[in-house]
Amino acid sequence: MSLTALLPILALLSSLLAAVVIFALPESSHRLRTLVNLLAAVLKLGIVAAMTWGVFRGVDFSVSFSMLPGVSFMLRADALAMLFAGLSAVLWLLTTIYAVGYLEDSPNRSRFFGFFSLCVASTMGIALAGNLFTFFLFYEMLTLSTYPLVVHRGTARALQAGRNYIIYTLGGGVVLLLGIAWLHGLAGDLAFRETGHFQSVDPALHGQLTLVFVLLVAGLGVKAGMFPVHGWLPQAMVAPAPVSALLHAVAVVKAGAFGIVRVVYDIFGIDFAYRQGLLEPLAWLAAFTVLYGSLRALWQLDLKRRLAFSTISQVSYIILGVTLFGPLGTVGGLVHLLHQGIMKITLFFCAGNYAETLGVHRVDELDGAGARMPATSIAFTAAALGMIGVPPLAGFVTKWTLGAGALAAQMEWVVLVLLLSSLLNAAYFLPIVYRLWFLPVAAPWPEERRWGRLETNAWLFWPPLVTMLLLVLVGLLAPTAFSPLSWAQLIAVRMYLP
Amino acid sequence: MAGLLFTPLAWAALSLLLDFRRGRWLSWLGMLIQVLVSLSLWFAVAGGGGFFYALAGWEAPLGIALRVDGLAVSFVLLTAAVATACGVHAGVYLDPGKSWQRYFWPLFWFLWAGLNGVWLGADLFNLYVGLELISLAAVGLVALGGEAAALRAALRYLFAALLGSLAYLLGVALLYGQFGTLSLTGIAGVVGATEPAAALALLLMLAGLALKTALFPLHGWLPPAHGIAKSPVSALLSGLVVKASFYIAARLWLELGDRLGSQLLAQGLGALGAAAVLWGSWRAFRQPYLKQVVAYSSVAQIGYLFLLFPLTYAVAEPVSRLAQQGITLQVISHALAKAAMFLAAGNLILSVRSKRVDALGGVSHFLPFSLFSFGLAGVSLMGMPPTGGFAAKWLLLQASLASGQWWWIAVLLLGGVLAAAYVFRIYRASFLEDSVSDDFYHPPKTLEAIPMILALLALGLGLVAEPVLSVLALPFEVAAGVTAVQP
Amino acid sequence: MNSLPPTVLIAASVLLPLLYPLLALRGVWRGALRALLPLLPLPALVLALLSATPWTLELPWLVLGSTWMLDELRRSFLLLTALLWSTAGLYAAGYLGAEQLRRFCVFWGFTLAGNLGLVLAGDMASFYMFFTLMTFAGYGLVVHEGSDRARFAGRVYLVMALVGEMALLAGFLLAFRAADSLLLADVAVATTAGGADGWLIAALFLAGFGVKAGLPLLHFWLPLAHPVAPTPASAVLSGAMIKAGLLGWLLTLPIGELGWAPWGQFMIVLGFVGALGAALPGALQRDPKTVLAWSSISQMGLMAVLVGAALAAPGHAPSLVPLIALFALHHGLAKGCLFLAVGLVLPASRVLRLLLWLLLALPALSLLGLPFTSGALAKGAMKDTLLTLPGLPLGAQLPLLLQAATLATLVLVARYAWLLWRQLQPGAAATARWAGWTLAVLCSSVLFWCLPGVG
Amino acid sequence: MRRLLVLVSLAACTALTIALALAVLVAAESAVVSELPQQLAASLGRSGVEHPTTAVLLNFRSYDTLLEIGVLVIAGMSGISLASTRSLEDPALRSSDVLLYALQRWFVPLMLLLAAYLLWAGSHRPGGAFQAGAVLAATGVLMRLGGLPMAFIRPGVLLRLGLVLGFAVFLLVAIASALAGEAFLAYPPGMAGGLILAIETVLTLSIGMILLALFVAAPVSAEHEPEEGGGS
Amino acid sequence: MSPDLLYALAGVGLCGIGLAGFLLLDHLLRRLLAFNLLGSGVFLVLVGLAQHRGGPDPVPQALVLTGIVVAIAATALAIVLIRRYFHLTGRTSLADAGDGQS
Repeated sequence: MSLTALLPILALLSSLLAAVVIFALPESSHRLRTLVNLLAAVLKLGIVAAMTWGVFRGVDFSVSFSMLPGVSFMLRADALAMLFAGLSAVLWLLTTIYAVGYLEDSPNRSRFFGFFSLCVASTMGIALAGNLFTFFLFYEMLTLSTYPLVVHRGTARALQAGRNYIIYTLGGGVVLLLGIAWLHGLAGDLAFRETGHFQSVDPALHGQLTLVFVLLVAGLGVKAGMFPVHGWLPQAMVAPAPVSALLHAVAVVKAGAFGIVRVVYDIFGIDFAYRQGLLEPLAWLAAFTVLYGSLRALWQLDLKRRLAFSTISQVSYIILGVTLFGPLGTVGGLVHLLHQGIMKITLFFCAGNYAETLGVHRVDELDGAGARMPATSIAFTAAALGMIGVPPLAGFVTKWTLGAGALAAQMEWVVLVLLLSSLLNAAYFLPIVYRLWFLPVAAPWPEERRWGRLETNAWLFWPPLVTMLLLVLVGLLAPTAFSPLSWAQLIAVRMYLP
Repeated sequence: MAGLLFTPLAWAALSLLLDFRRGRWLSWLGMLIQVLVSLSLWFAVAGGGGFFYALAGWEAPLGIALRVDGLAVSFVLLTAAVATACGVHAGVYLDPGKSWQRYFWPLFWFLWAGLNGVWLGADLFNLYVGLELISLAAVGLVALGGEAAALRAALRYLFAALLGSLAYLLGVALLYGQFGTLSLTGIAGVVGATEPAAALALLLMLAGLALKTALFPLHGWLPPAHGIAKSPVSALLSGLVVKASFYIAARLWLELGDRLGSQLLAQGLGALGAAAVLWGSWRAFRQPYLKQVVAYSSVAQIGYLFLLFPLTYAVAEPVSRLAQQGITLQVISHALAKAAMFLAAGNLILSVRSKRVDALGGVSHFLPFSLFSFGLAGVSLMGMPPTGGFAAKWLLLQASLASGQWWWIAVLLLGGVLAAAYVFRIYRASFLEDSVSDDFYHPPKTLEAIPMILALLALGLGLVAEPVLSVLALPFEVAAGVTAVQP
Repeated sequence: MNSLPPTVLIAASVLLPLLYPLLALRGVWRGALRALLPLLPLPALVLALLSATPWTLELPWLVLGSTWMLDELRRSFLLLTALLWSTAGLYAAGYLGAEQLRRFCVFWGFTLAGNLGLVLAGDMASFYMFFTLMTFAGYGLVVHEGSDRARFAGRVYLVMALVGEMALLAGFLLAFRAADSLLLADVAVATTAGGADGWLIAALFLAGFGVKAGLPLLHFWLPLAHPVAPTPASAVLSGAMIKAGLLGWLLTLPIGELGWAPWGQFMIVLGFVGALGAALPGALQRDPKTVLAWSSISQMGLMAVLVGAALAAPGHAPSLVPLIALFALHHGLAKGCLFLAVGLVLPASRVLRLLLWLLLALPALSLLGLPFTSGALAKGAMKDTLLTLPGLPLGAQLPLLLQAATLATLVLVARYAWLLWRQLQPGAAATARWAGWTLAVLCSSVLFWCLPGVG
Repeated sequence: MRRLLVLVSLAACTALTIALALAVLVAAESAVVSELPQQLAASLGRSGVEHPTTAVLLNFRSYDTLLEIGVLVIAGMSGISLASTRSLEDPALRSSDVLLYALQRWFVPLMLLLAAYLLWAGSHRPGGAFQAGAVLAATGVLMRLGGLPMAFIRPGVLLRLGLVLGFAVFLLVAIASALAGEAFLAYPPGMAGGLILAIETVLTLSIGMILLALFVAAPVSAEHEPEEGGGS
Repeated sequence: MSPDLLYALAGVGLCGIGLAGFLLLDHLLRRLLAFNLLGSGVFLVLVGLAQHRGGPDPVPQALVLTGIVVAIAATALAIVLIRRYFHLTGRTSLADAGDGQS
C-alpha cells in the first residue's frame, strides 16, 4: 500500500488504536495511559502535518474499498478535510493534556479516555471521509462515542442531559440517513467533489433534490445546534470541562457544521444550491440562530451554559458563511470553523480551570478571579474579545471576511446581523471580563484548591495559554501560508476556480 | 463435508458419556474441528462454486441431497462461529457442580447438527426432521435444570415448535401429494402459476415457520424461553435457532413465492414484520429484567427479516437482490450481535447478581468490558454504522426506495430509534453513580472476551459486507452432477 | 520617495508599548514598570521627529495584509501622541500609588500601543485594529479608580464606543467592497464613486469616529469618562485619544472630493453646535476635569468645523488639512497640560507657587489663542482660512460665530482656573509628577515652535 | 371475551379444514404422477434389503433416519436430565403378586422373541427396528410395572451408553463409508444388507432403551425430590 | 374417489379437530393429545394423497414412519416436562399468561 493511501488510514488508526489500548489497560495504570494518550496525539499531529503539506503540494491522499454493493468506504484528504483534521489534531493534543489534569483523582478514567480517543477517531474520520456514506458512518460513531462522555459523571442531571443528547442526535441521524439513502437512490454513490455533483442535472429531479437537501441539512443541523434543534447543547454542559471543550470546539457541533459545508459545496455544489434558492432560507435560519443564541446567552448565569449558548450562536456563523455565495463568504465560513474552535476551546478550558481551582461555576462568583488566576483570566479575556471580533484576534478575521463575503454576495442584511451579534457578544462576555479584573473578591471561593507555584494544576495551566497564543497568532498572522485564513482561501480557490 | 455432518453428531454421542468437565474439553476440541471443517468447506465453495451433495450415494429425488451453495456455507460458518463462542462461554459460565449440566454438551451438539442440516438441506422432509432436531434440542436446553419457570417456558416453546412443524409438514404433504417429489428444486421446476393447493401449502408452511420464527402475533413463546434459559443457551437460541426456520421460509419464498405467493401475502407478512419491529422494541423498552429486554429485542429484530417478503415480490431483479442481501446481512449481524448481547448480559447478571435492569447502577465502574460489548452489540442492533446491522438497514432502505415501497422506510428508521431507546436505557442504568452497592463479582476474562469478539465481528461485518455478500452470490452449478468433495 | 527609516524603529514604536505589559507578569518587576512609563513612546517620538516622510512599510503577513505609513499629516499626530504620552507617562510615574499599579500599566501600555499604531496604520484593518485596541484598553484607564462614578462612566464609554466600533466596522466593510482595497488612501475616491453606498459609508465613518471625537449627541460619554480617570489618563484621553477620531475623519471622509458640500455644511453646523453648546454645561461644573472635558468637546467642535470646511470646499482641502493637524497638535498639548495640572499640589514656597500659576497660565492662554502661544498660531490660521473660504454656510455669521467660540473657550478656561484655584491644596508630590507637568507645559508653549510639524 | 375467542378459533379451524379439504381435492385432481416409485423399484436391488420402506428408511433416506434417531436420543436424555432416576427399577412397585409374577415370566420372553422377529422381518416385509424397539420398550415397561428386578441397568454410564449405542453405530458406519471414499452414509457395495441388519439390531436396543427411559423419567415421586439430575 | 383420497380427507378432518383442540384446550395433556391427533391427520394426508394416483408408494410410508418416531419422541419429552411441571407447581395448564401458542 502506498504512502498516500496509508497516511489517512494511519491518521484514523492512531487514535483508534489508542482507544483500544486504553480500554485494555487497567484502571490503575495512569501513567501508561497518559503516555499512550499523548503519544497517539503527537503521532496524529505529525501525520496530519505531513498530509497537510502533501495536500498543499497537490498530492492526492485517498483510499477506498467497496463496502456494500454500490457503496464504498472512502477516505480522502482534500484541502477542506485537512482544515478540519488539522483543527482536531491540534486541539486533541491540548485537550488530552488538559483532560489528564482535569480528571486527576477521579474515577472511571479508563472509560473516559477510551471514549475520548474514539471520539477523536470519529472526528478524524469525519474530516477525512471521502463520500457522504463514509461521512455518515463516522458521524454516527461520533454520536455514540460522545454519549459516555456526556454522562460521565453519572449524576441524574448528566443522565438526563445524555438522554436528550442521544434523542436529538439519533433523531438527526435518522433524518440524515434518510436523506443520504434517498440521494443515493437518486444519484448513486457520491464522492465529495470540490465543484459538487449537480451543475447539470435533469430539472425533473430538482424537487426531490431540494427535499433531500432539506433532510440533509436538518439532520446535520442537530449537531450544529441550529435553532429549533439546539436544545441538547446547553444541557450537555454537565459533562466535564474537557468534554464540553471537545464537544463545542472540535467534535460534535463542528461535525454538524462541517457536514453542512460538505453537503452544500461538495455534494450539491454551491452553484446548484444558489440557483435553486436553497441558500437564502438557510442563511435566514443561520442568522436567526446567531442572534437567538446570543440573546439566550445574555440571561445565563452559569458560565458554561452561557458559553454553550454562545456556541449555538457562533457555529451558525459557519453556516452563514456557507450560504454567502462567493469565495469570500466561503472563506469566512471555513475560517470560522477553525477560529471558533480555538476560541471556544480556550473559553472552556478557562471555565474548567475556574471550576476546578476555585469551585466557581457561576458568572457572579467570578468577581476578582483575575488577580487569583491571572494567566487563565488573560486567556479568557483574549478569547472573549476574540469572540466579540476584536482585531487582531481570530474572531475579527472571521467577521471581516464574513462581512466582506456578505457584501460581495449582495446580502447586506447579513452585515447587520454580524454587527448586532458582535454587540450581543460584547454584552454577555464583557461583564465577565469586567468581573474578572475590576471587581474585588466578594466572597471566599466556593471550593479552592492550591497547587504550589502555578495558579492551578500544570496540566490545566498550559493548554488555555497555548490556545490563547494560537488565537492571537491565527488572527495576527492570518495572511501567512498555512494559516487558517490562507488555507481557507486555498480551498475556495480550488472550489471556485476548478 | 462429511466431517461437517459427522462431527456434531459424533460429539453429541461421545459427550453424553462424559460428565460436564470432561465433556467441556472434548467439546472444545470438537469446536475447533468444526470451525476448521467449516472454514475449509467455505473456502472450497468460495473457490469452486456450490454443488449438490447426495447423501448415501443416492441422488435426489430418491435420496436426500444437500445444497452446498455460498449462502449455506456462509451460514454454516456463522453457526460455527456463534456456536463456538457460545460453547466456550458456556464451558466457563455454567456451573459444573450441577449434575444435569452434563447434558448440556450433547444437546448443544445435536442443536449444531440440526442447524447445519437445515442450512444445507434441500429436501423438504429432511428439513422437517432437521427442524424437529433443533426444536427438541432447544427445548431440552431451555428446560435444563428443571425449575418451574424454565419448564413452563420450555413447554410453551415445545408446543409452539410442534405446532409450527406440523403446519410445515402438512404443507409438505400437500406438495408431495401434488408433485410427487420432496426436492425443493424439483418442485420449483414443475410448479405452475395458478396452483391453489400449492399456494395453500406454501401458506401453511410459511405460517408454521413464522410461528417457529416468532413473528409478531405468534411471538409469545419466545421471550420467556429466551429470557429464562442460561445466557449461552439464550445466545444460541436467539442467534441461530430462530434463523433456521426463517431460512427455510426464505428459501421457499424465493423458489416458489413468485408463482405461489401474492402481493397480499407478501405485504401482509411485511406488515406483521413491521408490527413486530415496533411492538417488540416497545416491549423491550418496558421490560424490568435485562434478559427480557434482549429477548424482546429479538422479536423486534426478527421483524426486519420479514421485510424480505414484500421487498422481493414482484419487483425488479436488482431490487430483489438488494433485499436478499440486506436480509442475509441482517441475519448474520443479528446472530452475532444478539449472541454477544446475551453473553454480555449473562456476564452483567453474574456480576451484579441480579437480573433486574435497575440493579445495574454503577456497573460501568467495574465491568466496562462486558458493558462495552453489550453496547457494541446494541449499536449493531440499532443499525448504526459501521456495523453489519447498518449495512443491512442500508440495503433494505435502498430496496424500499427502489421498489417504491416507501412505507418500509419508516419502519426501518423508527425501528432503529426504538432499538436505541432500549439499548440506551441499559446504558443509562449502568452509568448511574448513586448506587451504594460496591459488591460486584468479576467474571473470568474468557467470559468477557467472547462477547467482545462477537460484537466486534458484528461491527466489522459492516465494513466487509461487500466481500461477504460476494461469497453469498457465488455461482451455483445446478447442472453439474454430484461432485462429492471429501474433507 | 519612500525613505524608509529602520524597520526596527518602526516596530519598536508600536511593539515597545505593546509588549510592555508583559512586565506586569511578575510582581517584582513593579519598579521597572513604573520607570518605563515615560520611555514607552520614545521610539515613536524619534520616528516622528527624525524620519523623512513619507514612507510606506508593507507588512503583507500581518492581520489581513497591513500597510504602515507616515506622511506629514500622520507625523503631526504621531508627534502629538508621543509627546503627550511621554509627558503624561512621566507624570504618571510620580502620580500612581502602589495599588493596582500593574493593572494600570497594562492598560496604559495597550492604550498607548493602540494610539500610536492607529496613527501609523495605512490600511483599514490595521487602523481598525489599533483603534479598537485603544478603545478597549482605554476602558481600563477610565474605570481604574473603581468608584461607582467611574464604573458608570466606564459603562457609558464602553457602550458608546462599541456602537461606534460597529459603525466603523460596517463602514470599513462597505468601503472595502467599494474600493476593493484595504488601503485607507483609496477610501475617499471609492466613497465618492460609490453612489448611495458612498453616503452610507460617509455617514458611518462620521458617526463612528464622531463618538470618539465627541461630536454633539455622540458626546455623552466624554464628560463622564475623562474626569473620572486618573489624571495622567485623563490627559491622554482628552489630549491624544480624542484626536484619533479626528484623524479617522481626515483619513476616511472624502475630503478633497467633489460633491460632498452638503456634508461639509452639515458638519460645520454640527461643529459650531458643539463648540458653543459645550460652554454652558461646562461652565456649570464643579470639577475642573469635567470643565476641561466640556472644553474638549468645544474645541473638537471647532476642529469639526474645519473638517466640514474641507469637505465643503474640496479645492482648499490641501491647505485645510495641515491646519487641522496643527490645531490638533496645539489643542492636544495644551489640554494635556491643563489636565495634568489638576493633580498638582501647591508647593510651600511662595515663589514656586507663583511660578506654578505662571506656568499654568501658559497653556490656558494658549487655548484662548493669546499671542505667542501655539493657540495664536492655530486660531489665527483658522480664522484666516475660514473667513476667506468661499461658499461656506453661515458665511455671514462666521466671524460672529468664531468670536462666540472664543468666548466660550474663555468662559470654560476661566471656570477651570477658578475651580483649580479653589481646589489646589498645599502638599508634597513626587518629582516625576512635577517633571512631567513641567515638561508638558514646556512642550506646549516653547517646544511647539521648534517642532517639525508646525508650519 | 373468552367465548368470542373460542368462536373465532373454531371458525378459523373450520375454515382451514374446508380449505384444506378443497386443496386436497384439487391437488388430487392435478397431481403429477410421481416417478419416484419406479425409480425406487429400480434401485431396490442395490439397497441391500427387499422391503422398499425399509430400503427408503435405512438406505435411500438414511440421513432422515439418522437425524430421527438423534431426535429420540435428545428426547431421551432431556427426559433423564430432568428426573432423579436412581434405577430403571422402582422398588416401590415391586410386586409380590404371584400371579402377575408368573404371567410376566411368560410374557417377557415372548415379547423379546417378538421383537427379534420384527427386527428380522423388517428387511422384507413390514417391520423393522422401530417396531422392534417399541416392543422391547413395552417389555421393559411391563417389567417395571410388574416390579421385576432391572437393577442391572443403572442410569449411569451404562444407561447413557445404551441410549446412544444405536445412534453411534449408525454414525460409525456412515462415517466409515465416507472415509472409504464414498458419500456420507453410503454403504460399501455388497455389504449393505449386513450392515443394515447390524444397525437395525443396535437401533432396536437403543430405541427400546430410550422409550423405557422416558417412561421411567416421567413419573416424579415425592421421595426423590428435590435433588435433580441423572445421578452418578 | 379412491380410498386413498378418503384417507386423506379423513386426515384433513383430524387436522381440523386436532388444531381446534390444540388451540382451545388448556389442560396440557389434552393439548398434547390434540397435537397427536393433528399429527395423525397430517400423516394420513401425506400417505393418502400421495397414493391416490400412483398406488402404493413406500416413500411417504417411510416418511410417516420417521414422522411418527419424531412425534413420539416429542410426545414423550412433553409428558416428562408436563409431569415435572405439575409436580413442581401443581398446575395442569399454562393459562395465566394468555395466548401463548395461538
